[in-house]
Amino acid sequence: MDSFFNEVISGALGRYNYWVVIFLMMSGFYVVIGSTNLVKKIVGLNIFQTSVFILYISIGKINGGTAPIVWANAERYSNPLPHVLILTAIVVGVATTALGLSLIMRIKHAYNTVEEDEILAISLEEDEDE
Amino acid sequence: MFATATIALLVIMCLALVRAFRGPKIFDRILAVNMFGTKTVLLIAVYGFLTGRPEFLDLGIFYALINFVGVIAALKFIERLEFYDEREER
Amino acid sequence: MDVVTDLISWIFLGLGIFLGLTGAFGLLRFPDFYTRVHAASISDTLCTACFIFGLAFQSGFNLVTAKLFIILILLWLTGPAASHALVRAAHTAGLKPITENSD
Amino acid sequence: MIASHLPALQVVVPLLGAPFCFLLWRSPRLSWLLATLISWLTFAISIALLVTVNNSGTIEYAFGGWQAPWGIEYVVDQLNAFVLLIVSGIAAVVFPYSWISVQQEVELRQQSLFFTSMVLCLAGLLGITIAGDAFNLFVLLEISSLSTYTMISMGRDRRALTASFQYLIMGTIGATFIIIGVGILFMLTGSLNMQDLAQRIPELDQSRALHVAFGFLITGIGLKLAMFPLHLWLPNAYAYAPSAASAFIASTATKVAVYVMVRYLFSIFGVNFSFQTIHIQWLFVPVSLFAILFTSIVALFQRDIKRMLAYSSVAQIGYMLLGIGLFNVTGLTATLLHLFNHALMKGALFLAMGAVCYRIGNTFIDSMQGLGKQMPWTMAAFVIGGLSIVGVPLTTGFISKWVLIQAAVERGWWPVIIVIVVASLIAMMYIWRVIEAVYLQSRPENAKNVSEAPLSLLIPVWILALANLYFGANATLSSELAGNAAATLFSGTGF
Amino acid sequence: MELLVNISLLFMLSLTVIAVVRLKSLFAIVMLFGIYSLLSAMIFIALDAVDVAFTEAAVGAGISTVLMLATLVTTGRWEKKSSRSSFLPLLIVSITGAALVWGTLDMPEYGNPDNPAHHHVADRYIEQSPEEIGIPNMVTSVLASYRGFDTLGEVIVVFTALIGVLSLLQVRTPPSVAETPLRNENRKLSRPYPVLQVVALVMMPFIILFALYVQFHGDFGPGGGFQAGVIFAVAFILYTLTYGLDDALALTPVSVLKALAAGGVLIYGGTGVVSMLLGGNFLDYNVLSSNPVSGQHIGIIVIELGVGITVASVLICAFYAFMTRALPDQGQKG
Repeated sequence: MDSFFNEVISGALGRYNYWVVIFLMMSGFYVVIGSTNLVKKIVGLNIFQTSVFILYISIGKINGGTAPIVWANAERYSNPLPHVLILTAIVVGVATTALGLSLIMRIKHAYNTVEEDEILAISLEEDEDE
Repeated sequence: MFATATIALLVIMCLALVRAFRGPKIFDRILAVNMFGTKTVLLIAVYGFLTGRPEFLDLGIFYALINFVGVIAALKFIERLEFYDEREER
Repeated sequence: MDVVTDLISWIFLGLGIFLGLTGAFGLLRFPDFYTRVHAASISDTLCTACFIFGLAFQSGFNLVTAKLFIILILLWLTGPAASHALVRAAHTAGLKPITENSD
Repeated sequence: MIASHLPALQVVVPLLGAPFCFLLWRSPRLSWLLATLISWLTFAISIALLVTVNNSGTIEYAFGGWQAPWGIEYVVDQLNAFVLLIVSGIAAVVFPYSWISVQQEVELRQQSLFFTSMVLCLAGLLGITIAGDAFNLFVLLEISSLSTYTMISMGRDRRALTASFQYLIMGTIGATFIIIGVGILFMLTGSLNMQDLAQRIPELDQSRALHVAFGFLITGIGLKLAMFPLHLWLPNAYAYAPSAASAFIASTATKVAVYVMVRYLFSIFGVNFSFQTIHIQWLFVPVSLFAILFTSIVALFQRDIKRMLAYSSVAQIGYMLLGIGLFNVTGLTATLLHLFNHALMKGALFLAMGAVCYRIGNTFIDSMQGLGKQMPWTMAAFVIGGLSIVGVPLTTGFISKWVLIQAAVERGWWPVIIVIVVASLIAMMYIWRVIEAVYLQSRPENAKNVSEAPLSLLIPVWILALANLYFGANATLSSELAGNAAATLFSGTGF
Repeated sequence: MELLVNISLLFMLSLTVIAVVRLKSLFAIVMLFGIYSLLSAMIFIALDAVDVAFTEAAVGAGISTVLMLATLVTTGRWEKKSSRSSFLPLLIVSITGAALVWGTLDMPEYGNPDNPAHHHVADRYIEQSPEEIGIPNMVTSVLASYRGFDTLGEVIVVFTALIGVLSLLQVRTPPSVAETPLRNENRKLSRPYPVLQVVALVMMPFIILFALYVQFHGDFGPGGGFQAGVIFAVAFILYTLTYGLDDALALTPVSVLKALAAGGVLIYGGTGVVSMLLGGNFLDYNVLSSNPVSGQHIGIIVIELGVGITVASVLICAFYAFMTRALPDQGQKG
């Protein structure tokens, strides 16, 4: 019984980071699909992606490691590969954000609203008018 | 020594975070964000000493810069918002 | 020698922690925006200085110290400027401070 | 010397051509000329690649000279050489077409930006197809996606903006799911190279984390390829985008996504894992059968023909997934054949609609009444494409449906065959609606009289229409390519 | 201690995200997103990813937040209450989250040095890159050389975003000299912040100096082309915010920025083409010089320069486009 609990505790300690990150990811995902305001959706998308980045960097962390820049006192370095991938992914993320936000500005200009419900209603009317 | 400073900074950040959540006015939030930013800069500095690799202070410089620009941008754009709106922010 | 610098560092960091916490509590507890700015920005400036000095005594004279002082100058330059702009913007926006008569 | 660099050039030429297109922003005509030149060049390169692969087997190209798992690698085998050919071939037809169409449908200010986006999109799609590295695939996917959002948003209708936004949100969710999946794979294996992953995954097939990674990748790719319940972004995106963009995207983007799906299922996760551990066929078969029927019926009720074609695309994607789900070599051959054939027919149909839009300004079925007499050539091409969608013999659509039915017979799944036949009847109905309006009704009195579309629109339309007929009558080339690729994938020696 | 920092940062992140879900004030949400981004950057530092922290702060707390704020000016800052039920999204999210948590049970333990992720490809990067590439920052080595093509793709993505932003939003053409009287008229109406203007002016040269330092120091410490480009852009953003768009446009005309954006991509791609012509593979820097290591050095410096140029000009240009939309009447100082 004792060993079982020990296992649970060590398992949890080895994974708490992932669990919190999953919570963050899913909250961001919820904001994307659950909210109707377009700006909030974009914020949610950013939170979602940023949390995925934390997941990647957690994968790359090594206990007792240090930043992967040569250092005389280093015992071991953390894995640099996830860092590189995430650098790229961050840039991709900001590109998407910029495009999404400029679309929102145009949508506001065209529909005079940025609420998905209202836009949907207007579009439906338009579909019927045609 | 550095550990104590780190913990204190984390506490201060938490308090600023609470203010940022509670508002009630936009300006309160910006103020809280500003304070949060400066404390993050200090945290980076202290954390560098804590782990024995303080050479990453470039990051601190950069955070201070970004924080300032963020606050200025917020203020600049607020001027344009319809914010004589007396509604309390939720 | 080490003991002396450690002690000085301790004093500075301790003072910094105290000021930081004061500012944070002020930010949290004070009744309206203007008083909060007061609490936060004034203590912030000195708090930053204390932290940086405390750390600088630990690092000795090298590139790290130089960077620390760059951070200090930057925060001293931007912090008050930001607070000033913030208060000004709030004032122009018509945010009224709490006075004795209000409420 | 150039020959050894072909895999890199395939992507690098459009990738570096795009900035030049952009630099010519003062003269849209020059950027269009450059774009066309690039598309022809990439087509030539992809033919050369296909020939090389058929003669001397898989080609590998290491970027930066770093060997495979450490550096990024491009791998060309029979499967993706075939897909490269489809993508660049369609581009080589659509790019010349785009000039006149874009003149009318896109603001002058945006025209050179449009051509730049098209080149970027082409580069991204080719890159996705050729990439041998899971993360590089994501980067190129984003290049193609971002440029697609841009192209869609240039449509004249304001609904183009919302369509583009919706696609942006769903596409980014899909891409994020893909990086979550790739991240877990990396966590389990320490590698990003596809061949390397393929070697390391079989050891892990009981790991729950691997199952989760599989789920995320399939969902993410499913979002990109408009797999049935995730297809909501597609109809609006295709309907409101400028015609040239609809034609290009409709006949290439989802095909590339299907290719990525096949690559992941067969080459990376492997046949054993995907079909015998996870049993993905039990997801694909019911979903695709439902999708085929449901979206075909929805297509029946569309007034806008571009929208109708978009729904029909979702149904056609259903056929492709069905072929995968049938889980035999013939089924996979049908999928790959349909990849090729559907690109030809949707290309022809969307291009014909672009020509109609050029003359009458929209593609509503009631404004197209009696158009058969006034635009005989355009409408004839449309009919050929339509018959191909239905699957009439002597068109390409027949070939892929025939192989698909064969595959179902091999499995003995008779209900599948019934669904295919019923869906073909429904397709006949929605195509017939158009034919009836165009040929059997007369032009309304108040409608303005139009003439045949200009030759520079007509020639590309007819190239694709004739290709439909040619590959319908003589399918040896395409079925050989598809069959070889399918057999290699099934033998487990993919790559 | 590291554990404590990590846990408290994760805790603050969770709080922030909960607040974002619940708040209706978009302005507050965007400010909180800035905090979220700073916090995650802090976590990246705690997890040894200094380069990533640099970029995340630059992008999340810097560029994204500023762009979001600019968007809010046009869209208004309240989210309307939606009548839509939140059941379905909640269901989807719960299923996805549950699947992920289930998957973590078989994941290798966090931080364990024996994890497979650290022992296949990464070993070579850590052990051999200082000799093979000759620069101490392994992240830069991998980014610019081993996976250089990814980075080219990244630059192209940024460039693609510029195409999109420019096609959607137009940058205003600055008023000509003839319109100057009107401009002076406007100037009276604005509310200038003289203090900020002075501070910004004092800071500008130092920010640009810092950008150059980050650009060329990226081989040795955190930083590199992308980060430097963002810092450069931040300098101009600060200038635009304090002095107005017209002055900024006079300083950096849009046509120049566009040309630079394309030019940066071409510098990067050109390096690849040159290495091809010299007999190597695309982006093989070894052939750029007689000595492979110095060839790598030259290659990395040149491509980082390309990255920096493109990123800086794209971000500045995109910001101008956003400003044109957000503050259409505000060309004047202030």
